[in-house]
Amino acid sequence: MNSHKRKLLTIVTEAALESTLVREIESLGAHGYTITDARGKGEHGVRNAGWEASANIRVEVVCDAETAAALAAHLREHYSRNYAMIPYLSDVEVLRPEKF
Amino acid sequence: MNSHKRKLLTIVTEAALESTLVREIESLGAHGYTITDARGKGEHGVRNAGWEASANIRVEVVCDAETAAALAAHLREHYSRNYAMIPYLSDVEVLRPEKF
Amino acid sequence: MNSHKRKLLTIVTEAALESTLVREIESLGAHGYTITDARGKGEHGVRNAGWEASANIRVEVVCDAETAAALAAHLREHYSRNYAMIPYLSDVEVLRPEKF
Amino acid sequence: MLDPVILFFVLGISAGLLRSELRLPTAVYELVTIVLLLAIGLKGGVELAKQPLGQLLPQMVGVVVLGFFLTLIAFPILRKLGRLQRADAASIAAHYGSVSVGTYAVAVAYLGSRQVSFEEHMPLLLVLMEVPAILVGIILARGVTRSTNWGSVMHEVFLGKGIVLLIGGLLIGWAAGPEGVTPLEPLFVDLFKGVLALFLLEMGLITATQLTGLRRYGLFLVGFGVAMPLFSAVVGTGAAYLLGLSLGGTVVLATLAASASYIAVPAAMRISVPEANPTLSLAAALGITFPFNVLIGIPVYHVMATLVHG
Amino acid sequence: MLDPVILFFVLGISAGLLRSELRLPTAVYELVTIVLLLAIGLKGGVELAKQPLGQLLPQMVGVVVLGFFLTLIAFPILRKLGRLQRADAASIAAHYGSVSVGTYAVAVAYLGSRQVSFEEHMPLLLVLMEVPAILVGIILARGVTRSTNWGSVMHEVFLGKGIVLLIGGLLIGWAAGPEGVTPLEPLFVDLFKGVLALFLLEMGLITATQLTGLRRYGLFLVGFGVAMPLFSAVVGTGAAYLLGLSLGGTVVLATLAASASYIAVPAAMRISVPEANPTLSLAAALGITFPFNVLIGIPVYHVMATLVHG
Amino acid sequence: MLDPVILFFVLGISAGLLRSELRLPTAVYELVTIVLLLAIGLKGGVELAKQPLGQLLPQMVGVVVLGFFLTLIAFPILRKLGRLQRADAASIAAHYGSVSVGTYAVAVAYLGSRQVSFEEHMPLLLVLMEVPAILVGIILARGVTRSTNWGSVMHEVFLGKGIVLLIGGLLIGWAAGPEGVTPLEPLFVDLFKGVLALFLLEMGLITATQLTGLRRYGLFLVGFGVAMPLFSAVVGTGAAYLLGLSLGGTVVLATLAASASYIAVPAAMRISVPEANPTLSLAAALGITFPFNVLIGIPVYHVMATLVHG
Ligand SMILES: Nc1ncnc2c1ncn2[C@@H]1O[C@H](COP(=O)(O)O)[C@@H](O)[C@H]1O
Ligand SMILES: Nc1ncnc2c1ncn2[C@@H]1O[C@H](COP(=O)(O)O)[C@@H](O)[C@H]1O
Ligand SMILES: Nc1ncnc2c1ncn2[C@@H]1O[C@H](COP(=O)(O)O)[C@@H](O)[C@H]1O
Ligand code: NA
Ligand code: NA
Ligand code: NA
Repeated sequence: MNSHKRKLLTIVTEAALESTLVREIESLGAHGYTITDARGKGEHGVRNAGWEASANIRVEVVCDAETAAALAAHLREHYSRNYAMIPYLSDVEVLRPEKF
Repeated sequence: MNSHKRKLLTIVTEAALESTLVREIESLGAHGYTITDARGKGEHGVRNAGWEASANIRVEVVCDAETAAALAAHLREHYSRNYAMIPYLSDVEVLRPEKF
Repeated sequence: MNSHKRKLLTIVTEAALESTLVREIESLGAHGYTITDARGKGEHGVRNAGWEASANIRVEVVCDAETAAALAAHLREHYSRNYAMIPYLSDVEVLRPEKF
Repeated sequence: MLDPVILFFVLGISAGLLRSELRLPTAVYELVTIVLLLAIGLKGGVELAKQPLGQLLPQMVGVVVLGFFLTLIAFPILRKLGRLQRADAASIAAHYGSVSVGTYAVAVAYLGSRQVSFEEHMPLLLVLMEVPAILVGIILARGVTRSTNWGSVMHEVFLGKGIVLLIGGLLIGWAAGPEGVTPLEPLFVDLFKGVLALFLLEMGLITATQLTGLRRYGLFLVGFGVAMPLFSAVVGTGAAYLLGLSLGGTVVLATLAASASYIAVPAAMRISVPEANPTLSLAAALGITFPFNVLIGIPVYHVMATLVHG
Repeated sequence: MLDPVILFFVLGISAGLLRSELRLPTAVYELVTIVLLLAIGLKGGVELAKQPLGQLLPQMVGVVVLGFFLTLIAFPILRKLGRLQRADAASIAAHYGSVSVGTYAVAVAYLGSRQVSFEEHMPLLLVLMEVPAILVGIILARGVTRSTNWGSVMHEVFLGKGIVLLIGGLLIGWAAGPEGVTPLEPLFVDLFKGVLALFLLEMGLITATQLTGLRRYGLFLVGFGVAMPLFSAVVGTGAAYLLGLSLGGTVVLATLAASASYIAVPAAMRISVPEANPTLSLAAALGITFPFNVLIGIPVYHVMATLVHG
Repeated sequence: MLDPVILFFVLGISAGLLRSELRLPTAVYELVTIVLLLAIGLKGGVELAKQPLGQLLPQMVGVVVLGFFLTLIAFPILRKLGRLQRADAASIAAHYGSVSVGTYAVAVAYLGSRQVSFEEHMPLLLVLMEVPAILVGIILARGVTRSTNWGSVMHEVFLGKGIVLLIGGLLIGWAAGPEGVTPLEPLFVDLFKGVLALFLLEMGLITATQLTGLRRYGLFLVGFGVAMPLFSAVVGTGAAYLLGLSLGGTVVLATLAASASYIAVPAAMRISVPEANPTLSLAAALGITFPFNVLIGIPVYHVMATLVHG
C-alpha cells in the first residue's frame, strides 16, 4: 500500500457558522469537508445542542499542509476571539492523493 | 501507562453502503467499528443529509496495520470508482491491545 | 504557524454514561470535551442506537499528555470491565495551547 | 382477532427478522414515547382530580407491596434454577418486578376496543410500581452493607425520563382537571392509538434485534420470560381481587404485574449494578416477555379476570 | 387555483432557491414519509378487504406490464437521443418506469379536494408498479449473462423501507378492515393533508438542491423530464381505459405512470448498478419531473381523463 | 388558574432545575417549532384574505415604529445603567425590540381559553416587528460608517427559518383562503395546543439551563429582564390604543412588545455582531423575560388592557 501524508484539520464550533465556514474552506483551497452534529463544553460554557443557538458542529477537512496552515490562520484571525471554536490538526495517510 | 500502537481507519461515504460495509469490515478481520451520521462535500458534490440518498456516514475502525491495509485495499478496489467515499488512516494508541 | 502538541483522547461508549463521564472528565483536569452520537459494534455486540439502551456516544477530549494518561487510567479502572467502551489516544497540534 | 395496533408490532418484528432496511429515527422513537407517557399521565391525573387520594391509599400500598414481592420471588428462581450470577439475577428480577409502560398502553387499547372500562387512576399505580423493584434489585445485587450512593440511585430512578413524564403528566392532569385538558385532547387522546401503532412498529423492530441476542443465552431465559409473567399475572389478579378492582382494573393490574420494564430499570441497573449484563435482561424482557404479553398474555389475563369476576 | 399543499411545495422550492436557512431535520422527513406510506397502505388495505382479490387480477397484471413497458421505452430514448452511458440510461429508465409515492399522494389530495372519487385499491397497484422497472433496469445495465446477485437485489427491492411500509400498511388495513382501522384514523386520515404539506415543503427544499445540479447536465435531461411523463401519462390513460377504471382511477393511473421514483429505485440502483451516476437520475426525477407533475401534470392528466371518459 | 400549557413549561423548568435526564431531541424541537410557526402564519394569512391590506397600513407602520422605538430606548439603559459593552448593549436591545413567537403563541392560547377575541391578522404585525430591531441593533453596535455587509445581513434576517415559515404560512393562508386551509386544520389548528405544550416543555428545559448561566451576570440583567417587558407592555398598550385595537388585540400587542426574541435575533447577532456575548442576551431573554411573560406578564397585560378599554 503506497500511501501519502496529508493533514486532517478538525474544527469544533458553533452551528451558526456552518454556511460561512463551508464557503471559506472551499475558497481557501480544500477539496472537500465532512460535518457531524456535536455538543460539548469549553471556554464558552456548555453547548448542549438542545436547540439551534446551543448546537455545535464538528468539521473535518483533509488537505495538504499548506492549505491546513492557511485555514488555521484564517480561523485564528476571524473567529478565535468571538466564537466558541477549537481547531486542531493531525497527520493522516490518504490512499488517493490526487483527491486532496 | 503502557500503550500500544494501532491504526485508525476512517471512512466517509454514502449512507446506502452502511450494511454492506459493516459486513465486509467484519469479514476482513476488524473486531469492531463505530458509525456516526455525517454530511459533506467532495468530488461527488454536496451530500447534505436532508434525506436518505444524500446522507453520509463516517465509519471508524481501530485495528492492526495489516487489517487496515487489507480494508483500505478492499475499499479501493470495490468502491473508489463508483461511490462517494474517502478513506484515511492515522496512528492511535490503544489501552487494551487484545481488543483490536 | 507555531503549533503545539497535545493529546486527543477519543472514547466510544454507552450513552448511559454521558453525564457521569462528563463530570469525571472535568474533575480530572480537562478543559473541555466534544460529544457526538454514534452506533457501532464491539465485544459487547451491536449497539445500533435505535433506542436509548443501545445508543453509543463518541467523546473527544483534547488535553496535555498527563491529563490524557490520568483519564485513560481512570477509565480503565472504572469502566473497562463492565461497560461497552473503547478509549484511544492520538497526537494533535493545537493552535492556542493555553486553552488545553 | 388481533387489534390493529398489535399488527404494527407484528409488522415490526417481521421486518426486523427479515432484515429489512426499515428503521425509525431515534428522535421519532423518543417523540412517540414522550407523547405516550404524557398521555397516560394526563389521563390518570384528570381522574385523580375527581376522587380523594386517601381513598386510593390501600391500592397504592398494595401495588408497592406487589412490586417488592414479585422481585423477591424472581430472584431466587433466577439464581437457583437459572444459575445466574448474583448481579444478573438481581437485575433481571428488578426488570420483572417493575412494569412496562408500553405493555400497559397495549392493555388500555385492548380494553378500549372491547369497551371494557377500568379504574382510570391506573397510571398512578403504574408509577408506584415502577420504583420498588429497582431498590430491591440494587440491594439484592450489592447487599445493604456495601456502600451504595443512594442519593444518585434516587436521582437516577425518580428523575429518569419515564418517571418525570408520567408524574409530570399526572400532576398537570390533576391540576388542570377534565376541562383544562380538553384542548390538549387532539394530541394526547385522539392520536393515542395512532402514536401507539408507531411505537409498536418500532418496538417490533427492537424486539427482533433482541431475539437474535437470545439464541446465545439458552432455553432457561425463554422459559422464564413466559412463565414469570404468567405467574405474576396470577398474583396480580389475586391482588386486584383483594383490592376490590373492577374486571377491567383486574386485567390492567395483572398486565402490569406480568410486564417487565425496559426503560426505567435498564437505565438504573446500568448505573447502579454495572456488573449485570444488560443483554440478558433486555433479551428476556424485550425478546420474550413483551411480545408474549402483547400477543398472548393480555387476552389470557382477560380470561383470568373474567373467571375471578365470574 | 393551486391546492394549498402545493403551495407548501412552492414555498419549499422558493426557500431553497433563495438559499434560506430553512431545513427540516432528517428525522422529521422520515417521520412524515413513514406516516404517508402507512396511511396510503392502510387505506388501500381496507378497500381490499371489501372485494375479492381475484377480480383485481387483470388490473394487477396490467400495471406490471405497464411498468415493464415504460422502462423499456425510456431506455433506448435515453441511450440514443440522450447519448447516455448504458448504466445511466438503464438507471434513469428504471426511475421513470417505477412510481413516486409523493406524486401519488398529491394526486389523491387533488382529486379529494375536487370530490372526484377513484378506485380505493390503487395503493395495491402502486406497490405492484414499483418493482418491475427495477428488475428491468438492472438487466438493461448489466445484461442477463453477467452475474448479478439476484438474492440481494430482491432483498434490496422488497425489504426497502418504502415497500415494507406500503405492503405492511396494506396487510394491516386488509386484516383489520374498516372498523379496525377507525381508531387509527385521527393520525393516518385526518392528519394526512397536514403531513403531506410538511412533506411537500421538504420536497421543495430537496428539489431546489437538485435544480442546481441540473445545470451541469444540459437540456436533454430537462426535455426528457417533461416529455417522458407526458408520454407515460398518455400510455397510462390508455391502460386505465382498457382496464375499465373510473375517471378518478384514470387520473391516478396516468399520474403513477407519469411519476418517477426517488426512493425505492435510487436505493436499489445505487447497490445494484453502482456505475450509474445518481446525480443524473435524481436531478431529472426530483428537479424536473416531480415539480412538473405536481404543478402542471396532474391537472393535465385530469383533462386527458375527462376527454377519454367524455 | 394556570393554563395547562403553562404547566408544561413549569414541568420543563422543574425537570431542568432538578437535573432530570429528560431531554427532547433537537429534531422534535424543530418539528414542533415548524408546526407552530406555520400554524400562526396560516391563521393570519386566512384573515388577511378577508380584508384589504391598505386598511391595515396604519397598524403595520405603527408596529414597525414601535420596534424601532423599543430598541432605541433599551440601548442607553443597558449601556448606562448596566455598564455593558457597546456590542452587548446593542445586541440585548435588539432582542427586546424584536418579538418572541413562543410568547405570542402563549398569549393566543391564554386569550383562547378565556374566549377573548382579537384581531386575527396579528401574525402579520408579528412578522413586521421581528425585523426593525435587528437593523437598529447592528447599527448601534457598529455605527453606520463601519462597513457592514448589508446584503448578508438582509439574507440572515429575511431568510432565517422563523421568518420564512411565518411569511410562507401567511402567503399560503392568504392564497388558499378559509376553505382552502380547512383540510390542513387537523394538524395546524386542532393540534395547536398540544404542540404548544410540547414546545413549552422544551422551552422550560432550555430556560432552566439559562437560569444557571444567569448567576454569573448579576442582578442588573435580572432587573432588566423584568422591568423592560413591563415598560414595553405599557408602551405597547398605548400603541394599541392609538391604533384602535380591540381588548384582545391590545393584550397581544402589549405581549409582543414585552417579549424578547430568542430565535431570529440571536442568529442574526451571532453573524453580524459577533463580539456581543450571546450568553448575556439569551440568559436575559430566555432565563428571565420568557418565563416572566408566560407566567406573570400576560395576565398583567390583560389587566392593563382591561383598564384602558374599561
Ligand atoms: N479540550 C477540549 N477537548 C475537546 N473539545 C473541546 C475542548 N475544548 C472545547 N471543545 C469543543 O469546542 C467547543 C468550543 O470551545 P470553546 O471555544 O472553548 O468554548 C466546545 O463547545 C466543545 O465542543
Ligand atoms: N478533503 C476532504 N476532507 C474531508 N472530507 C471529505 C473531503 N473530501 C470528501 N470528503 C467527504 O467524503 C464524502 C465523499 O467524498 P467524494 O467521494 O470526494 O465525493 C464527501 O461527501 C465528504 O463528506
Ligand atoms: N475496533 C473498533 N473500532 C472502532 N470502534 C470500535 C471498535 N471496537 C469497539 N468499538 C466501538 O466501541 C463500542 C464499545 O465497544 P466494546 O466494549 O468492544 O463493545 C462499540 O459499540 C463500538 O462503537
Ligand atoms: Na412486572
Ligand atoms: Na412512472
Ligand atoms: Na419586544
